[in-house]
Amino acid sequence: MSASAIAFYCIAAFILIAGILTVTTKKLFRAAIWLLFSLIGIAALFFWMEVEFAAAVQVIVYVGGIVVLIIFSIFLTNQEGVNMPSALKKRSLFSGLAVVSAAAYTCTLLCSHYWMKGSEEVFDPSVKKIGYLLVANTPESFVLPFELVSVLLLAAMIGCIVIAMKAQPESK
Amino acid sequence: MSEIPLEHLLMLSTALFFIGAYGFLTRRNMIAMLMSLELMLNSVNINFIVFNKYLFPDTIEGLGFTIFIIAIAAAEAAVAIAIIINLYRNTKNIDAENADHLKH
Amino acid sequence: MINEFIYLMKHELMLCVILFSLLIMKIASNDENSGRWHLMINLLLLVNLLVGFCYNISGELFNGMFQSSELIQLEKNILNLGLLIISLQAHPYTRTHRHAPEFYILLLSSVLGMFFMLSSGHLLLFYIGLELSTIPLAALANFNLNKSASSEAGMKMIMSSAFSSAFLLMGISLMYGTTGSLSFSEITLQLTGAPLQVFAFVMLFVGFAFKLSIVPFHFWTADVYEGAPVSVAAFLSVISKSAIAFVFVTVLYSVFESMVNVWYILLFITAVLTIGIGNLFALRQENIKRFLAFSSIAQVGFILVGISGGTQESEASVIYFLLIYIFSNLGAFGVVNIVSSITSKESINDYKGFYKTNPALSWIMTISLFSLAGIPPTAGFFGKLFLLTAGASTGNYVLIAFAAINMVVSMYYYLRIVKAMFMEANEHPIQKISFSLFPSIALIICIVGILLTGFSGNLYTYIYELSIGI
Amino acid sequence: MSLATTIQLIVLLPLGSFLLLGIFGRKYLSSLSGMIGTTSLLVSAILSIQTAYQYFFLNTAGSFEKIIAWKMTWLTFSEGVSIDMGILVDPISVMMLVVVTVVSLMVHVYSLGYMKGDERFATYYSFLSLFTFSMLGLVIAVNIFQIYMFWELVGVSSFLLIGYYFEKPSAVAASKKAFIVTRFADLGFLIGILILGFEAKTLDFVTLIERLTTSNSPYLVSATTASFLGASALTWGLLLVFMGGAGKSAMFPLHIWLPDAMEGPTPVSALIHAATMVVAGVFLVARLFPIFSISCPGALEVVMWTGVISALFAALIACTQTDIKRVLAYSTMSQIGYMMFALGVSGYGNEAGLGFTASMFHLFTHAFFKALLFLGAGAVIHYIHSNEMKDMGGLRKSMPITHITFLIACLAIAGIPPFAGFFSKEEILTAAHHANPMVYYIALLTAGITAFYMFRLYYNIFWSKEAKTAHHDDDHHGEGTWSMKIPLLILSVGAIAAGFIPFGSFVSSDGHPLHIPFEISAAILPVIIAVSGIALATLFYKTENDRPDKLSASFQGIYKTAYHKFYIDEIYLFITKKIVFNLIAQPSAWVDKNIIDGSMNGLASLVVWKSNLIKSIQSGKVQDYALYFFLAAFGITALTIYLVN
Repeated sequence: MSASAIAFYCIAAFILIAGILTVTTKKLFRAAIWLLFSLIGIAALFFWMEVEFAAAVQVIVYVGGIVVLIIFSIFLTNQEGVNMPSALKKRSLFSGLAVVSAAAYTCTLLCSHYWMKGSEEVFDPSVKKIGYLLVANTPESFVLPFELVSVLLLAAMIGCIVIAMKAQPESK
Repeated sequence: MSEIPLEHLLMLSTALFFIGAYGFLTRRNMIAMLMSLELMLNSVNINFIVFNKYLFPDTIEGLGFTIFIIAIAAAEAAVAIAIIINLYRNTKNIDAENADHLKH
Repeated sequence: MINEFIYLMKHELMLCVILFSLLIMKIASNDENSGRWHLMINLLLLVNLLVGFCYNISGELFNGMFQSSELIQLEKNILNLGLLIISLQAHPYTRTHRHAPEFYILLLSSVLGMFFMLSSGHLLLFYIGLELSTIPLAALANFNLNKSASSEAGMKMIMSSAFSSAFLLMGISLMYGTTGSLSFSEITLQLTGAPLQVFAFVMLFVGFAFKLSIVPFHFWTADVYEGAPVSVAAFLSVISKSAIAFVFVTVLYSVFESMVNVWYILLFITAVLTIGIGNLFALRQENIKRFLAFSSIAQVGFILVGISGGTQESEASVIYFLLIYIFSNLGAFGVVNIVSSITSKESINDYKGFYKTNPALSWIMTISLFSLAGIPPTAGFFGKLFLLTAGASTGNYVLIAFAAINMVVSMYYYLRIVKAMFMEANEHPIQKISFSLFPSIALIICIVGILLTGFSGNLYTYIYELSIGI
Repeated sequence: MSLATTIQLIVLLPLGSFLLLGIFGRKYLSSLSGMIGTTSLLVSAILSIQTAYQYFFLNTAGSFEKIIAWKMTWLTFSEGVSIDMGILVDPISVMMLVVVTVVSLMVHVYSLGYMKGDERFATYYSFLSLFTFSMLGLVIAVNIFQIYMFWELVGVSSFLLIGYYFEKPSAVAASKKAFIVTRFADLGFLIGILILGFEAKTLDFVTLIERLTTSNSPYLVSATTASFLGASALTWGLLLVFMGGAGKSAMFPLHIWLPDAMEGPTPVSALIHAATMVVAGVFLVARLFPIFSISCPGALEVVMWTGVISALFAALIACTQTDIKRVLAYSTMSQIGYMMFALGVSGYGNEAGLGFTASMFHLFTHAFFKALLFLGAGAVIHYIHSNEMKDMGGLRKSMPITHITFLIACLAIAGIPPFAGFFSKEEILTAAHHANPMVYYIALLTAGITAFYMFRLYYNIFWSKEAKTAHHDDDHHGEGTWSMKIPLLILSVGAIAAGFIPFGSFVSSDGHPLHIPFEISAAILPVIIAVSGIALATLFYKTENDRPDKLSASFQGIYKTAYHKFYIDEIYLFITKKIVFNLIAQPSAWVDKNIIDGSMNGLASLVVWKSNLIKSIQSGKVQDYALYFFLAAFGITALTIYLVN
């Protein structure tokens, strides 16, 4: 087994263990930290796959943005110190069974599928190519989704502001 | 890296997806549910990049999709957190078990 | 070239223009709740509706990512019409709300998302459109900021929809993995029917089913409708559903045409469940919004029956039905909206003796409910009739008979409301309500629509001709 | 005026009056509304009679053709299949035009007095006009879908009329029940229409009948070969259409709405439940009769048995009722049963078509005497302020006109010559005798029971207890205003004279005049049975109820030697009172009330119970929802993949 393979299995184990801890830890704040680790693990996986741009976005948006947002919200709702109520026994049991069997089923399907190889070219995720993909004036570019997603972010921002803004004392 | 079979990578992402799903189904704190959701979305990201790199390397469509998913996940999480905070203001509670006044 | 671009994207461009002018107005002015403001926004929406009818051409842009045809433009016009009606109906609600411009910005961006979804020729655009049409709505469901029911509704909606989008994304990623493409035209060519591909397709189907509130993916629906402001519930139940149903038909019929054996099974199972469960729950509701939620779930079941036909008649009948459904359901929601925003009464029992105090509103409600129940000669009857005939073209009479029997069951609960309004006494009936011009216009549009769409036979023929591409 | 214009006027006048009264009535025309409604109906009735005169008497062709006087296409389904609106003129539609307008006119006139002072007078008249309009639209339909549309409109307007006294919970329940039961039946009708339309590729009556009766036509062949659950598509289509007809015409077991529907105002009962709406089912079968008779005798047999069973069943129940309107309701059901099985025993063309003519004839005569009975009952109820027999008795002195006209109607329905009912019933019995002896004997028995319960009703109202006075002695209107008496008199003329019309020369199954010889010999048995029914009723009910006891006492005193004659009488009483009444009639009534009627209520409560049972699924917890979502998503995936491979 090459070093690269060993690195992969380590990263995979790290992602999964951090993920499991995210969904089982008692303390909410710790769960957020485990989530952070898991996401960093995924960034590492992207790095291992030599898709540096995705790894960078992963770190910037997830680690720097979403996890921070989540941690803020933990503070805002005063949940940082408390132990979370443990999950209902019955629901954990059913969910566990359902999740395990569904995962097994999905894996069987994935493994039995014959993967058709589309092309033998070398994968080239350079930043320049990504830039062309997103905003260039070429027929294949994703410029329209790019514009649309900006509207989506704008709408989400307005929604957040309206909802989360502290209500002013009623003037009327 | 080429000696790692495609299936192993896919199983990693599948496992992560279902770990996230399990968390979503069992965590009672809404913020914790949201974290589980992030895991699920990330597993899909892995899928896209893996398919793109292993099977269809001539374009970078899968990678592009991943970037959009990340952006949308951020927007979704932001709105969800805003709503949770608003709910917290109204009820002083973010336990999903207790938010069951609308039913039957 | 530029002309073609404008003609093809005129619906989206128009919405963007309104959206950004609202944004600028919001930033520039403090006086957002004057009467002039509401007049202006409704006029803008009217212009938006009218512009939609000009220069309809077929074509595609961005290398097939954005596609449009006269049929799709008709669907967008239908949605625009619904949007205008909802905006008029929302007047009593937005007039008193602090964040009225934001309300419209969110509403319009949701419609924008639907338009892109309708025109998408690529899974990415489709996915973004879907999210754009959902995320603002979750925020809107939470728009009664100080009511815990409203926050609960918003929470349930965003949580469930994020969960379902995770499944949808899983489906999209596997679809990409098995076909190697994200664009619809390529996917169609690469479908092999391998089990994993079926798996991916079912996950996509589930994403649709969630948004359309098809049983058993419908659980969020009633809770969200009950907690959300009435206008938002109306929007969710009518516009959002119609848009998804339009896309659903297009995607099933054009992209996944070769998987007809798969989606026929799925439609069959879910149609039976949807009609049956929707009706069972509608029977026992006491809150009128919940009641409308379950009744609209049952209506979706009928749409599924129509879709299962799989012919051009089915597509035309679904569009025709949804047009009628917009009028009928918005008629009912309009009355509920007026009553709720003025008296904040939402229980069916409150409607007892409604006829004594508000005869006009009771008649509007009755006609709308009759149309929803499919009682001739209201338009709803023709809508259902065409749906069932379209569904019958596959020769599946069991499904048709089941649907038809459930039409009678639904009669029972629709009549229950009519009975409460006209025939039951109440010591404290809802007082006489006087409402402004905007909601009255909306109600008149609905009633005229209900009465006329059924009687103009050319409309269906027109839609049918568009759908076969004449 | 051309035929089309005349008929358009006939139909549109009530519509105009409905719109006028519906929109302006309550505010501006309250006092005038009765006159407006009545006048428009008067014009309609005169025009209908004129049309009938033109069609039947100025006809030189020797047979009566189907004329499509006017037609417009309304909705197009697919190539060739369209929904048209138009006017079809043929013997039965002309006859129905006359019946509907005349009876409706009588009811309009009568209501001027009966409903006087009601606070929603204008609404009442607007509903009556709407009903008349929809009924007229139904009978002239050119297209089976046009019938369906007006059929539903009839349903809606009868819903409004039955629930007219909406302050009464029972009226509300009754109107809802009528609406839902008939809607259930109509569902069958609709599916039947779709099947027939699909098979024949047309919805137009003339073409439809032609395509489905011409032997070896491709349509007929495909319709009779395609089979589902052991019957051909054609049979299913016709049976489902008949189901709709049976629902409207209150045939067993879809009759449960009819007795309850008596909650409406009495003139409404006379209009809807005697002469017009309930015969729509008979009309429908008659309209499609060639298809039934030529292509699908199996379906016609179902029609026959349904009719026979309904006739007997309803007659038995009528014996046990104490509410006078309910007696009349069951009697209506029984008489419509007669019409149905008359169609059922009939063949197509010439002599074989006797049953068809008889059925239409009975429909015609029945309209007069049943409307008369209802209006008479209305007068009694108006006077006594009660529906119950026990509150009545001895009214013959205080209500002479009502008494005489009611007696005429009773004689007519009992089938005593020379009243109208005798002739039509005699024709039906003759037709049944030729076709099926079993049906004939049941029909005879029913005729006897009919005579019995009608005279039970008659004696209980007008004789029995002596000189019961009205509840209010300061009786200012006596037995009612003239507007109430005149319709009674006119209708009683009809009940006497309508039987002398040589009906076969006008209405027959194939349009060719049919000469029906009158045979004295065949008429003797029915008359004897009817008379004995009357005699029995006289025995029991003419005076107070101890008649049987008194009878036996006097027998003992006078005819000591003729002991066995008394013995026969005892047996006779035993059989009639104990066995027939207690063992057959009462249980049928019980079955009707508890099982047939109860099953519908049971179904409703079952559904409510079920929905309570599943409410726990909707627990309000978002994670439960997500779990269901998860399970459903993977369950459905696994199932689909399993099914596809």
